[in-house]
Amino acid sequence: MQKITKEQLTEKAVSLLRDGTVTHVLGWSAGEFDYDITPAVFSDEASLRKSFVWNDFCGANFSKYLVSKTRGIEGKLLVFLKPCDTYSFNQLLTEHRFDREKVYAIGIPCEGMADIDKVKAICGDGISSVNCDGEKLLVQSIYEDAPISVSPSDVLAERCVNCKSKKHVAYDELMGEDGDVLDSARFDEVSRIEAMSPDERFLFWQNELSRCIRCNACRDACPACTCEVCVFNNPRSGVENKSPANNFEEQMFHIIRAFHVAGRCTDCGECSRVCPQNIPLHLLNRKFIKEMNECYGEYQAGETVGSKSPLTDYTLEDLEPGEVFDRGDINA
Amino acid sequence: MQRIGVFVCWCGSNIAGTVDVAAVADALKNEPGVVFSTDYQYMCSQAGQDLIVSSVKEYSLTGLVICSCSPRMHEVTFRKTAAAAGLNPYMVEIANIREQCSWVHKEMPIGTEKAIILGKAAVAKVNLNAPLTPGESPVTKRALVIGGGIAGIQTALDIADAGFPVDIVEKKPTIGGKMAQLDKTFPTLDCAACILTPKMVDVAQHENVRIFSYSEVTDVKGFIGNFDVTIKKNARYVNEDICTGCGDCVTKCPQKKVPNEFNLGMDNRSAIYIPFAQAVPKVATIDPAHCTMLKTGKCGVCSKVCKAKAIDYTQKDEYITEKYGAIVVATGFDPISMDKFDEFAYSQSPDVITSLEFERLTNAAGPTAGKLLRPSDGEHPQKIVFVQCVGSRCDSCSEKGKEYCSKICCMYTAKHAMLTRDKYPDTEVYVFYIDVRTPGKNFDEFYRRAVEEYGVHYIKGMVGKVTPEGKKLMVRASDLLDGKQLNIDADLVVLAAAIEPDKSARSLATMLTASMDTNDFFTEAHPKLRPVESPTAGVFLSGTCQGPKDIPETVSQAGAAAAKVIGLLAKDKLKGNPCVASSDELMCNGCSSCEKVCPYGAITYEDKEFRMPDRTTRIRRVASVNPAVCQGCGCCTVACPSGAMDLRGFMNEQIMAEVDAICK
Amino acid sequence: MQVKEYKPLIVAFCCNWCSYAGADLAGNNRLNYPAEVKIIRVPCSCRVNPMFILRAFQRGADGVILCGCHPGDCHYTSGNYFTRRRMAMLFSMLDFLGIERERTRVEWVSAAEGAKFAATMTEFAEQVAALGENKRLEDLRCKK
Amino acid sequence: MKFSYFPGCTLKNKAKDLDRYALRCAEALGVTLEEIENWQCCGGVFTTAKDEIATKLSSVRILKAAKDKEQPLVTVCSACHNVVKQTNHAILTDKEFSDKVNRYMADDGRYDGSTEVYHYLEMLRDLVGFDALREKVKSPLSGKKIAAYYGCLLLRPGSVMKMDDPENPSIMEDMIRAIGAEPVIFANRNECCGGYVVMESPSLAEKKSGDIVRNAKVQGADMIVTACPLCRYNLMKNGADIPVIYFTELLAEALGVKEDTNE
Amino acid sequence: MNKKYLRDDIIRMSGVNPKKCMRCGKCSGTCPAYDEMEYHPHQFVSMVENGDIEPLLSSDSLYRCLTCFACAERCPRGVEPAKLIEAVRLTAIRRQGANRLTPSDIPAMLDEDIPQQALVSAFRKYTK
Repeated sequence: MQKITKEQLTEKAVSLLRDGTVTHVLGWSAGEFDYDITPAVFSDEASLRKSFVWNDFCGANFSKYLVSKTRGIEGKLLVFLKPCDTYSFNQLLTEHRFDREKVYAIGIPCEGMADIDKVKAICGDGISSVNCDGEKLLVQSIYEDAPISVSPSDVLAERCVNCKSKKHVAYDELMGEDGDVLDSARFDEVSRIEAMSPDERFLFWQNELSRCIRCNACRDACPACTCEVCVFNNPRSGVENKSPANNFEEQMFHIIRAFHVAGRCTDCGECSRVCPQNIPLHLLNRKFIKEMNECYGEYQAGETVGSKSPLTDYTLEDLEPGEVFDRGDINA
Repeated sequence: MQRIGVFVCWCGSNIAGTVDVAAVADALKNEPGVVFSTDYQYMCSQAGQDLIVSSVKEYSLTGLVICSCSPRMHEVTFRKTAAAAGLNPYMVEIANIREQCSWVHKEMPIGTEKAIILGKAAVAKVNLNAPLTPGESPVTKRALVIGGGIAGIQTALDIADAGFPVDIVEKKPTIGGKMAQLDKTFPTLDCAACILTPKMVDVAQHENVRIFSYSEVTDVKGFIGNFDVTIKKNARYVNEDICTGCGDCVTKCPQKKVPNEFNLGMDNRSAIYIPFAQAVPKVATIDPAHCTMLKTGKCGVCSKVCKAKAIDYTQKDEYITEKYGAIVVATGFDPISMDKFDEFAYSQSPDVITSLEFERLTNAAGPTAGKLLRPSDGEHPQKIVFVQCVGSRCDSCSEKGKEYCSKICCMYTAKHAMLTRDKYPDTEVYVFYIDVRTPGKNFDEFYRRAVEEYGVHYIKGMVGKVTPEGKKLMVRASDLLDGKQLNIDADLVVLAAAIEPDKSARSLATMLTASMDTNDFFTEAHPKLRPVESPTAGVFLSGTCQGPKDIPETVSQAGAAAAKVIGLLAKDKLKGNPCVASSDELMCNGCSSCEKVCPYGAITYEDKEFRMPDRTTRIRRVASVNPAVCQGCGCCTVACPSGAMDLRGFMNEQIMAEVDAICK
Repeated sequence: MQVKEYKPLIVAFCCNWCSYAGADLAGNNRLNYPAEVKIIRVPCSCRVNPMFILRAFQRGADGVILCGCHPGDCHYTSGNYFTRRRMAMLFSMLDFLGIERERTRVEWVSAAEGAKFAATMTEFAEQVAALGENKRLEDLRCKK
Repeated sequence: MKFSYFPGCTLKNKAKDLDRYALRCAEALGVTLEEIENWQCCGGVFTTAKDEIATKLSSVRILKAAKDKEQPLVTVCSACHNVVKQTNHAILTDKEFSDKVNRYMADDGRYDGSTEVYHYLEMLRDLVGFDALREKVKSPLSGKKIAAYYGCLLLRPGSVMKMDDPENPSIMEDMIRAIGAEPVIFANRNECCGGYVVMESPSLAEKKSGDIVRNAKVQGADMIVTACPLCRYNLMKNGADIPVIYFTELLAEALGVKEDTNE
Repeated sequence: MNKKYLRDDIIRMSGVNPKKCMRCGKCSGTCPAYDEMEYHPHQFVSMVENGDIEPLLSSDSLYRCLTCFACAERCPRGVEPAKLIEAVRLTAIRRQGANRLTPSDIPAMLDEDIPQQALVSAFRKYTK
């Protein structure tokens, strides 16, 4: 269902490697399964042609990789950025986290990525391969003879259903067409929870957060979490917590993490994508984004380089902390 | 591990009345790190301090916890005690068991329990205290005064008299400011020029003072004691050093139709000009907007007549950088524009003027040589209406005026009215007022004299409309006390326009990182107790840049600012507050979050080389805090996502240890 | 030992320049407020990291109140404006998670407002006491 | 350029000149004014009381009619313009008012305040442009000294009308300059003529209008232009011995469309 | 109706806050109808503020205000006396049988040139 093809991307990467524009290519390579895609750095044509992959499971946000992968290389690194990735790209530039000169960024269109759990819900377990015939996904299971045909829209990942933008906000070169910022319904779920009673909200989050196994996947995938030393790994931070010491620690973890990325989170949705327990962690971040939009004016992290996040800014007339609860008509 | 001594003070019965001090000392004995704990009647007394000093020696203490009154009371005392005992002064923490315990609780068990907890928190903190040494920075013994009005002149003179070099930067071609434009001064009616011009000469001739006229500050870097300032000297196309101020060029200049800003456009000057006879420096300046030579290359009269050969059409703006230890802002005020108040017909009739214009009309050096004549026809006005509070005391939502009282208008209007009646007893003078505000020495007496001796008609009410009709100005106004609407056929209407800070102040404040209020007045470090200091260390305030003021107030504030500057420059080195932020380079991401929230601009970034575990090196952008600029608020520590930024004396670990101790 | 009546534990962060001085003034004027309130001095309200507040809750505090200079009066010119935004966001998040919003508060107390300090603390302590022990944050992970 | 046009009662009756010349000039300037169908009264005056709803509905209907055609709305009569603009402002800024109004509007459909309201003069200045007007002038009125009389309704309340500086307006003077004449600025140009109080107290209107005419004359005017039928009536009735005409008539003269042309 | 209720109602209707008035008198200094009025704009502000409303309700001053908004435009404090006067006038004419102008009054007032606008406005101002 992606409009741009793997072949187009491979040829592009090969030509840039050949003419010396870049020396390395950050791309996707197949994992154990078709839906289990791994980011990889390629530095020669042969390996690119052999392992480079592009399909409906290439959801990983590459921006974060630029922080580590641009270090210690001579020459430039080619990176393919989906529209949502470009926001993280800008945000990381705002925070001076990588050297822009070392990157050659190509914006590529994205039609939305598939969620393997949704595929499994339709096709069952034991999936051996997933292919695309241009329209439908063809899912082959070890239990069936013929592949099951699935409509991509039925298995679209949550973050892609609520895609906020098909527009690239940063690139050196654009392949395919640029889209627009979309009028998404991404805050609807946050509003739904806000409308609950405090008890219902508590039960909702108790149910979700109780499943956390504190694997750190959310943090490790998050493009806003690029700290040299994470506070949770730092014995002097007072919240060091590498393994679950008691039940309580993990829940602090998610609040603190959400606060740390507040104003910097681009709402890329990686945290929820990678959560093995399917905790909707993005809702915590979206709550902050929604709240800041409503209280301090619309702000989209990463829309431009160098912007000031609402939490590093203020006006003399800001709402008092007590008043955020009473602004009924803002919510209306 | 620390060796902590705990000292519980009775404060007579102030603490011991509600807190079982012995029990507190006893309970704290068992806290980690505590090796000695005792109580005493008055810990702050000499005997109490001796007890502390001897205990430090006896038990080899490394940290002290004093359970006593508020640290706002005696923290400094006990830090000195610690220093006397050979400890670092910052190894002391105070548990406030008086103001925040014994004085607010009544029952002994409750007070005792809370005192123990507060003591535990202090012990927990001291366990993590580290010796702190205030940073030292040298002081450049030179001051910069921005603005050459009476405020700037007085400040500069006072500093210079104390023996320190001072530079004055004035954007106009001459110093003197607004006071140079005034005629007489209230309430003594001495002539402004007679008291100001000698000071202008003094400052110009002072060996410690340099004047950069026709110049502006374009960049400020650095911090208290160590400012680097860039000053732009605008090209005046006249060599200041050789111009004798003879004025031949001014008389011969063929372009004579330039509105004269010194007389507020009520007469004209030539394109090359000396603002007024007593100007300092008394040198000519060419106005490039009107000079035919500079515009078309054809003229050169001034160059031909100048015997000193001072004219230089090729002169360029010049940039000077200089180091200063202190900066005084004395940028002054301007009357607001009357554009939005055309119900008074300011734009419609030349006979509607502002009070500053009135000063020029009555000044012997003004456009009418001091005769009060109508600008429209040069006739003597028979009936004058003064309108007070034009643009002052407006609603906060007003787009036209200012919310504040401009403070000086009541008095100068009384002065104008009185002087008019004195010189021209046949003139009828009306003053429309909302309130007459005269708090000041001999002020109300002055106003009463205007009414009682000089027969000025003071009318409580406001003018609502001025209608120019032929030669007259029809003034419609209310007389609230008589319950009448008055219609006066005036010859001259004088508007007491509100004053506002000079427009250049806003950009200057940004350069200085000095804060301003919503009206663009500079804010003081404390409205009562530190009125001449800005919250930014090393930046001082003089005159109306801080708020509306009359001349006596301005001069006294100028002297106060000078005293503060002298106090600063007298020091060879500055000791900073050691409780400042510092960033752990190994953890810093270089993300700039801290810089964005720092109110002092204390944080900069540098690219640093780091050795990696694999023996490679990596260059990373990291934050670095200038301890001389940082004031220690700690805002950056919360903005920092990685926790690299921490605040000495109030470290994350320390505060969390206090939290833990309280919540245990 | 007799059974103690439930007393909430309240941590109050006070900025050194206004609120801590306000608390001292309450003491000078002998204005009573509950002993459950324990004050921690910070240079400015903007020094208070949300982590401190969560830590207090984690270690058993039932309520946390943060006091600073009134907006516009910050000793450091702008610290409390940042505090206002940070705490608005933090409290709103706690509320979103179903934690009682009455357990947290920001109050601006000047150095002259000793009476306000005492009244605020009394009222806040009553409010927190009415909620009972702070269980929810801890229970958030314990699905029944 | 195409606009919805609301003439109002007086323009179809006692002030036909204001209407007729407005339309002709618009045509000459390449502007199409589409008269709103089945229009009702503007409401006469905008009652400032917040609890007055029904009397403002007719204005809302005018605004809604323009909105349905997705056209900006142009009015000429000062009074109509004042009422319509103030009503629109109230819809935009007073939620309670807007909610109440829209309860009445159930049959016609909700109105949200999004119609742009222009006075004819604003249209000339902001949309046509005085420079463009100057080019279209056929017979410049040079030598004429004309006083522009604004009255109160065009300019006030300034924060709502946002037409010009309420104390120092220039829109009509600029128009007068554009058509080649010389504007006469007089302070009473934004004072009240006596308005509807002429019904209650003719002597007040006589005094106020008299003051205005006198002031204009003293300042050298040989003609007064206005946008308001009631102003014109009051000035004419109270001793104006110089012509008082609608600005549209003056405009028509300059544009050469004053005399009836054969269709 | 009691005094307090009347006062609050007028303040609510007008949306004016009379407390913002600083008693400068500019409204009355600019009012074109001043001489025709028994109570003047600044008095409306202070009398409403003091709850002294009955005298205003029975005064002809209500019908002399031109609603020209000069007072509102020029008030340095943003008080808008014109709105207050309008609220008092509405309070008066909304009372039963208190219409100031009736259709039968009109013919006597008419002259040939009077614009419709004047009649409509006067009716709005003087009649419930």
